[in-house]
Amino acid sequence: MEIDPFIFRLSIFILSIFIGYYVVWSVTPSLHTPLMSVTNAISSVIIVGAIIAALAGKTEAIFNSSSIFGFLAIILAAVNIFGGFLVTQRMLQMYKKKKDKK
Amino acid sequence: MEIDPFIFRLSIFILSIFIGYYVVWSVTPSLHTPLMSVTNAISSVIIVGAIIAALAGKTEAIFNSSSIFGFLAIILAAVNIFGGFLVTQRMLQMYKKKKDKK
Amino acid sequence: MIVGSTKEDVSLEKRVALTPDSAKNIIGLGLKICIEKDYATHIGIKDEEFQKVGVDIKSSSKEILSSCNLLIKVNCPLENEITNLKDKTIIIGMLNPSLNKKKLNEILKKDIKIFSLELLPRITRAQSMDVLSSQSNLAGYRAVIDSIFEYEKAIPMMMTAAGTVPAAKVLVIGAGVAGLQAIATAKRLGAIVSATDVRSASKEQVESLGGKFLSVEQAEDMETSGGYAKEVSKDYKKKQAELMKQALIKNDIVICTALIPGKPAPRILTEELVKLMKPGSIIYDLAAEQGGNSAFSEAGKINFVEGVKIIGVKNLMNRLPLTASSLYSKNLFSFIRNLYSREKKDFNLNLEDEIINKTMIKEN
Amino acid sequence: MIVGSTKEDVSLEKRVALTPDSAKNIIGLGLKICIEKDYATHIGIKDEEFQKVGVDIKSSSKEILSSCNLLIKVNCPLENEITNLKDKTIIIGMLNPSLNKKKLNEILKKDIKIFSLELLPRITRAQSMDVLSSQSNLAGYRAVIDSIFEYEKAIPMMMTAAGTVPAAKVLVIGAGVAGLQAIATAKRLGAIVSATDVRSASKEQVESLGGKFLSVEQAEDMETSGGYAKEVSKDYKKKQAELMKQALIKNDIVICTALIPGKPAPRILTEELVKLMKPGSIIYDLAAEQGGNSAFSEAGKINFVEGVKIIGVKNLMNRLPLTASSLYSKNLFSFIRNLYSREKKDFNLNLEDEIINKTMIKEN
Amino acid sequence: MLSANLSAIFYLISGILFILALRGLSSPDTSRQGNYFGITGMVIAIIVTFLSVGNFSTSLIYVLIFLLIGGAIGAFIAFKIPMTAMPELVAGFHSLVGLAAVFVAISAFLSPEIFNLGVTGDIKLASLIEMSIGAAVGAITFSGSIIAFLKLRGIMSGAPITFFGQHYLNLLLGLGVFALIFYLCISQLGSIFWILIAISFLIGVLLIIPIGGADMPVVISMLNSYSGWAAAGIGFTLENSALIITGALVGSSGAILSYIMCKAMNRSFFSVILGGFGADSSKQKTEDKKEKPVKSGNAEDAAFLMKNASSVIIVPGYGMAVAQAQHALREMVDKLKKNEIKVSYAIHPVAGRMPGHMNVLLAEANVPYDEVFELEDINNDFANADVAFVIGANDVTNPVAKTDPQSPIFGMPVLDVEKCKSVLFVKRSLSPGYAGIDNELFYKENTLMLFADAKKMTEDIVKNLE
Amino acid sequence: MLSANLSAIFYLISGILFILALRGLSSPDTSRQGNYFGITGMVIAIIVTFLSVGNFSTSLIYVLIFLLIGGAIGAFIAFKIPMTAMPELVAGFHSLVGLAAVFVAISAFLSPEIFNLGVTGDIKLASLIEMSIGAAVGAITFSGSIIAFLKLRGIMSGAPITFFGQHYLNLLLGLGVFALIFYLCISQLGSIFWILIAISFLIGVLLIIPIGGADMPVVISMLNSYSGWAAAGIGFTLENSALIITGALVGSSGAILSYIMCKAMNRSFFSVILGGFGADSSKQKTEDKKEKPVKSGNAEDAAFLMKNASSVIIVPGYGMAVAQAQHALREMVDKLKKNEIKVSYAIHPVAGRMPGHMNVLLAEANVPYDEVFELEDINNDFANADVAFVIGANDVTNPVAKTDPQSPIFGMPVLDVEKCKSVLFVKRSLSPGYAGIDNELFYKENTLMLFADAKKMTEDIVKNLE
Ligand SMILES: NC(=O)c1ccc[n+]([C@@H]2O[C@H](COP(=O)([O-])OP(=O)(O)OC[C@H]3O[C@@H](n4cnc5c(N)ncnc54)[C@H](OP(=O)(O)O)[C@@H]3O)[C@@H](O)[C@H]2O)c1
Ligand SMILES: NC(=O)c1ccc[n+]([C@@H]2O[C@H](COP(=O)([O-])OP(=O)(O)OC[C@H]3O[C@@H](n4cnc5c(N)ncnc54)[C@H](OP(=O)(O)O)[C@@H]3O)[C@@H](O)[C@H]2O)c1
Ligand SMILES: NC(=O)c1ccc[n+]([C@@H]2O[C@H](COP(=O)([O-])OP(=O)(O)OC[C@H]3O[C@@H](n4cnc5c(N)ncnc54)[C@H](O)[C@@H]3O)[C@@H](O)[C@H]2O)c1
Ligand SMILES: NC(=O)c1ccc[n+]([C@@H]2O[C@H](COP(=O)([O-])OP(=O)(O)OC[C@H]3O[C@@H](n4cnc5c(N)ncnc54)[C@H](O)[C@@H]3O)[C@@H](O)[C@H]2O)c1
Repeated sequence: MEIDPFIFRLSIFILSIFIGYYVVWSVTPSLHTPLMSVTNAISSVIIVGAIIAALAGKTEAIFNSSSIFGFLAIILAAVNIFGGFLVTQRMLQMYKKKKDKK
Repeated sequence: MEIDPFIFRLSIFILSIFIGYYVVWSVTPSLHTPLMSVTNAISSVIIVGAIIAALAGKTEAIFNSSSIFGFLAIILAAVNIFGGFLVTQRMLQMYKKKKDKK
Repeated sequence: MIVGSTKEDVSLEKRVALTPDSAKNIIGLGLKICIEKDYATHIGIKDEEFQKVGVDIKSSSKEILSSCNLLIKVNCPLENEITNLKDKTIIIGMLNPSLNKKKLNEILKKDIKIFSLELLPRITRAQSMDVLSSQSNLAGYRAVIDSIFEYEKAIPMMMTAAGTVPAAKVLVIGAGVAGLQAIATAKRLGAIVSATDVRSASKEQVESLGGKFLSVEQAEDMETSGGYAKEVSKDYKKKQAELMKQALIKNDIVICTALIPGKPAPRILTEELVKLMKPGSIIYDLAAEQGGNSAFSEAGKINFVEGVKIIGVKNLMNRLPLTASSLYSKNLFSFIRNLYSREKKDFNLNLEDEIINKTMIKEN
Repeated sequence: MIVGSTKEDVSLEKRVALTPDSAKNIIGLGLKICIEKDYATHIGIKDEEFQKVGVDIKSSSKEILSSCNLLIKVNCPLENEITNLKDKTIIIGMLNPSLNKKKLNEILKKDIKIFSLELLPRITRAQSMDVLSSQSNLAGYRAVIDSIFEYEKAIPMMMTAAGTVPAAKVLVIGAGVAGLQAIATAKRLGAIVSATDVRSASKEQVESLGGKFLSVEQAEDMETSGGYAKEVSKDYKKKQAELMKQALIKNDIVICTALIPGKPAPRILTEELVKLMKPGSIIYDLAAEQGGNSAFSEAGKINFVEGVKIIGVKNLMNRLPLTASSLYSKNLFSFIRNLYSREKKDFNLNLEDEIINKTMIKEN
Repeated sequence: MLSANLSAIFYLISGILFILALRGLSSPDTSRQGNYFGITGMVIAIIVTFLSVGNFSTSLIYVLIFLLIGGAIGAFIAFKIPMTAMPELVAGFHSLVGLAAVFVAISAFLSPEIFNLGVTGDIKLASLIEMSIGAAVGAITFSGSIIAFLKLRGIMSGAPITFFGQHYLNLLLGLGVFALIFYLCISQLGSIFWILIAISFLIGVLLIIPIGGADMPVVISMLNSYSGWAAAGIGFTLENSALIITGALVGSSGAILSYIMCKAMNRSFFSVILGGFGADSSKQKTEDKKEKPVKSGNAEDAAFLMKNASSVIIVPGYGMAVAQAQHALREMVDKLKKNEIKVSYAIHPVAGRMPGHMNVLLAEANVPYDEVFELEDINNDFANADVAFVIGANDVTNPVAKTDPQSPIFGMPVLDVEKCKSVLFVKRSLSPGYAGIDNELFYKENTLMLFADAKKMTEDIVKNLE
Repeated sequence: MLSANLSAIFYLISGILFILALRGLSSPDTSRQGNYFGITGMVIAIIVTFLSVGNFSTSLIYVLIFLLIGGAIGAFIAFKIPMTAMPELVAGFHSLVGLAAVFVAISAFLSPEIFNLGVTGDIKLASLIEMSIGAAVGAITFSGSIIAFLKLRGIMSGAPITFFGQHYLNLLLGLGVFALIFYLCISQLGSIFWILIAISFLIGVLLIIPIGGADMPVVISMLNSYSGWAAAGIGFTLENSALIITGALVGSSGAILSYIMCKAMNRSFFSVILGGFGADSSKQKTEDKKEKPVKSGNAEDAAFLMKNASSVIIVPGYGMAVAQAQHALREMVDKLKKNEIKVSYAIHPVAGRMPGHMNVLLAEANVPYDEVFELEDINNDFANADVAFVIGANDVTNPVAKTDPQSPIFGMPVLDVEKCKSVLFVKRSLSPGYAGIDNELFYKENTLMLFADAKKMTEDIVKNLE
């Protein structure tokens, strides 16, 4: 009587949706832009899939048809990861400076 | 490479904790008492365990040592379910009446 | 039982002891009322208005004095009235016992009971009869209106195309009932108001009206248990003078209301202090009749000293006779209600009652 | 270039054309000033204060008139001054050209330029010279202070132990500069204020001060392009009278400020209307000098009609001479600054300039 | 019989319905809907359990009978209990959940086979740990709730009970629980399981007795949280996601709620939760209170009460003047009027410290005159009003003036605020006013004290009126 | 190589760190901490992936190289981009995520073996559905973000592009996507997969082109949400809980955020999301604007600006009087002063409609006289102030009085508000004041218009100043 893991994943998925819902409501509107940029950065966790795609092939042919897509995806996601987090950092830094000035 | 279902359960557990956290912060303080009574009512899902305990035994001996505990638990939980939800309803009704009067 | 009231000397006193409103109330207690003809016409209340609520109009004061059981007045009865008073009458008014000692003693020789409402104890139950409060309150209001009328500049700040008119600065000395109302009124008009008092409780009260409190440093609290002020020490006086010096240079209008019951008013503004003020400034001394808080102040006169106008007030209530009468008259009604027993249909001079006991004037 | 100013007839006019402050400003423009001895001592400004900022004190008016290039006054120069005026002088003041036609024509016979500041166009640039605004504003304020002084009751609502004093109701007729300030001042003191005007823009303005606007129904807007009011139609007058009837019964104090430039003041309160008011009420007519908005109003007099006090105002600014002078004097300074050219070190009568052109009085 | 997958999905659905139930509580408008969600979730969970066990034998009938017995009792209690007994009711109910958890754990321990947890004497390690945690927490919840119930009910004194070494004892017992679980895992001995439960009962008692009556609401919420954790523990044992989700939800929400309440009451969360530490301060508190209990609320409560009123009467006094709260008050009234609530001001003739004191301030704040009434004109309206908002007034509302001839204010007419359905008193403390006498209204059933500076409180209420 | 269980736990941890990252944003104080949580979560996810794949061959080096290349580009962009280009940057980044999702899906489709999804031509049904949804949503995200980027960047006109039958076309294409997925599941044909992706690209374009520039922030947030759903889809395919958690998190938070933003802008959520429906209203909007662009903000923006200022100058005018906003203004200033912000009032000599108009009202609201300055005394302070809060004033700030001799107000001294770092204008519209002339300040770079009734707006700001 084992339960299909899919159902567990579905539970996780649905619960996460709730969390997403609540998290945003509690963000102050003035931080909506940084919020957008952080969620953007986070969504590049897709890189996990990209790495698997790129690496999981046979060792001999590094660049086979499917791993090439993996590698491309890695670049794209990496741009987003670095860019996203850094830009967020810059934005938040700005908020901080203003605060400190006083 | 199957993942142990326990880990899924753990994930579900942790995500639910987050939801619990957020849910409460968004409740208006004036509804804290009904909130308490609703969570109390909800926590009697323990009845699920009680029913399993009571029913899952062999058919011959309805009241064996373990199912007796199950039956007792059913009563306790049932008091709580009915009492909890009804009392909440009564409380909330009170809030409503005031509204309608205008 | 008949309540009567005769006209005051209108040249000195414009208030009346009875208004149609409270006449109605008194009649409601089961009493009869008669008053003199043209009782309040000088302030625009016609005799018909009294008649409408059931008051008897008599053509002469004699008629009234000879028939009434209770005589209500604003001030002490006039000489000729006293002679006409019959025995067993009760008199209620603001009789100023310290000033009218002789007159009152004369009346007491007959079998007459006199109640003077200034003597009311300041207990909660007596608040509705408290003539000092009701009249001081109006005095505080009127003091500001009068001094602003005399002041040759505008009070509120106005930033206009032709330049800025700065707000006038008003200092109120003594923050009792009159002082507080003066603060409120001046504040309303846009003045910058500060005030000082010897009672430390008054700081919060002044601030509750948006005024600034000037406190004499390290001062003890000068409040008596009755809520009135005590006379202050020499040391205190010196410190207060120092404080006043600072304040007078800055302020445009000073309203003096400081009193100590049973004593002459404290002299707070000395001659030198007055001279510190800017020309055009105003000192309005509500305490003038009790000796004045300020040098150069004389009751009923306006004196000029180096450009400062010192206004000594006399009979201020004649400036607000209508409102003052209406409040006074309500005070009287409350007092009568307490005095009169509906069951006995008679006045009940219960000397156990603090209110009745303390207001009654005993011969001395 | 010398600016001179002589004393006014102090019995009629307490304001002065020059205060030490604006004297300083004028001197700052590069002009010299001389004034008569004791120029403003009647309102508490000593000659020394003028001297401190660099003003020359001359002992007689003659000396000044014979030396100055520009004469600044409050009112029209006195007869004897006119004879002493020298040619090429410029005169600035509030000269009331319609009233003083003869006098002014006489002056114009000499080679003298006269500027009367009442004639200023109401353009933005002229706001700082606008004497009508600056003086009406004070008039509105003072109108309230005076009428409250005359009123025999208290204005603000007071709920006290001796009963409630209801708030007085004040009606302001005409919501121009004076009317608006009157509304503001009465409101401050706690009165219940309503106002009416023929210009529909004034509704919002009245409400912006917390007053209630009484509008004549279905009325067209009576505003001229210059922002002043037009004369109204018969029909309008009837409707307005109906509105006033309702209002006068309720109100305790009426302050009249309605004017139409170049015409007699509109008669808004007819005799019947006035008689509707409660005894003890006050009508304060700021328009009295222009004919009055109210029946029975005479400039400089207080008339009693069935218990209603109708106060006709005259020379109201004598009640606030200090503030009025200071604003007037700043207006004058602004006008002079516009007239005087620092480069040419002379007055520059540039008739292209609307301000200079419109205020100059031409012979007629 | 339902497949494991299908029943898992249904359990998930019921878990989600519980989440929605709590979410519904976020506003009064959706709150009843939330309750229905909760009920639906529970019904689904129960039915799915029936179906998945699939044992439609006579025992099912017994189950139904027991269910109905319990239900009837619960419904009876729910209808009979007065609303004021809410807190103790909730505490009592908690104890049931705790005990039920203990029973289920025992049952699982006794017959692990039926739950697929191995066989007696060789229960799966993970399950054993889970069930002992469930049992221990359940036991603590049970005994703790019982104590809380007794204290609230007044059967046991509300005063904190402390004794020397209490904290050490608790610590020791806590460690003991862990040791027992560890030993249980090794030995699988039944006796140890029983000892574990017994000790947990004891801990529950010890945890709650040192907590004073004032902190009880926090305790109840905390016990709520415990019952959630117990359910979650059992959920892991039974591999039931409905139990896990709900348990975690209830567990964390209860904990957060107690935290929020502590913050609102300005109490340290930890000292309350760890019991004994709260002792000193609560002792002091009870002394302050002159023994008489007052109900004190915050701006949110006040806003809620007024928002749901149809008429409110404002009674200003000297405190409003001191705090200069007139502008904030006006704003509050504006907000109320926008909600179509009728608002009037009742001015006592001697409110404040000078005749007409209140009028000056209200006029300054531009309060229209026709909303301001004197005592005689409004005193009869209190009986029909829902809320009297007494802001900085005290003596002028004191009913002792009507009842006690010995009182210095006897004979003064007073505003009959107590006739309103609810009375809100905004003042900073329980100290008396000008007359220096205590006001018995503070202790009345329908009074809610709002202790704060009048301006601050009014502003806070304005915020909560959005 | 990491065990599946261990890596699942680590993925869970990184998912939780992402939750904490978003949670950090709830207040400025914790926001940077939140960002660090996000970074940590990402690092964990990447490392765990490396370890769990366990393929430490040369390809690992390539992966690292590509990672660094991408990282370098990202970092470069992040440092170079001006802060004002934030919205288009985010849009651009979204397109990358979308494309990456498409690529991963393609890769999985091409070599299902390496992901344990079956073999080419016989991919597990569930996985196939999941990956096609992931690919389709990813493609929509990509092309949609590109359009949004182009519009924001100004490369493409911001005006909405609409054509007849747009909605029907969209509907048709949407249905087509479902049909294709269905057919794909039956046939497992590669070509269909490619067609699916192509059509999805097209849908992305069609969805965004009819949306006007004003609604772009909402669109960006919505695309954010799409990229989350795409990631979740891939997560299901890869059976990776980090992806599922994060995807769902981002998906729902993005959707809610766009909903919140719509509400704040008073736009219908659905008309914005469904593209074309928004067309009419945005067209109308651009016409209103008289061609000159104004920046208009809301109470939150104003509150934020002022809260972070060190000095604020208030410039009241006739509009404050009309709105009777003086009390609310006073309250706002009180709040600011509590934050240790220096506040003064600048009164123009002819502000209002009567001499001293502003003074009357400020005195009524009890503004201390020493905070009120006349023009000459304060005009030099504007240059050093951070914010000028112009409330219902207009002519008295109009710089045309200094510059244009033709203007009717030429020569009047005016308040130099434009010298402040930021200028907030509270008025109801762009209409002129008494003098009837336009005010060029409205269109200045450092001006933010707050269109509302002055009292309403000030009250809202007060709320946001908490
Ligand atoms: N009207 C007059 O002419 C006059 C003149 C003299 C005396 N009195 C007397 O004054 C009294 C007036 O009654 P009342 O009800 O207006 O006042 P009260 O009885 O003196 O009560 C005022 C209450 O306000 C509270 N308070 C003070 N400051 C506060 C603040 N900042 N925020 C919130 N609350 C504050 C105080 O309680 P906390 O300290 O707990 O906050 C106090 O209990 C009567 O006894 C009357 O006889 C009146
Ligand atoms: N002080 C005097 O003695 C006097 C006398 C007569 C004339 N004036 C003239 O009046 C002008 C005064 O300048 P000012 O800057 O104070 O006023 P203003 O230039 O007339 O501007 C007032 C602005 O307030 C806005 N407004 C009106 N009601 C509002 C509300 N309820 N909420 C928000 N905003 C509102 C209006 O814009 P929206 O319609 O877009 O909201 C208007 O643009 C000067 O031109 C001066 O010459 C002055
Ligand atoms: N119990 C009641 O109901 C009730 C009713 C009315 C007034 N009162 C209280 O009675 C008290 C006195 O009121 P009052 O107006 O009749 O007083 P008052 O007229 O006797 O004196 C006026 C004020 O002058 C002050 N004063 C005296 N000497 C002074 C000095 N040297 N310098 C400065 N100030 C000086 C007094 O403190 C007092 O505040 C107040 O506290 C008032 O609140 C109580
Ligand atoms: N441009 C500027 O800078 C500037 C400066 C000052 C005043 N003004 C404007 O000029 C206008 C007139 O101001 P004023 O005070 O000098 O006017 P005023 O003194 O000529 O008249 C006073 C008021 O009486 C009103 N009035 C006339 N006939 C009336 C009637 N029959 N019934 C009721 N009301 C009647 C007028 O409308 C006016 O409001 C106002 O709109 C004012 O705002 C403009």
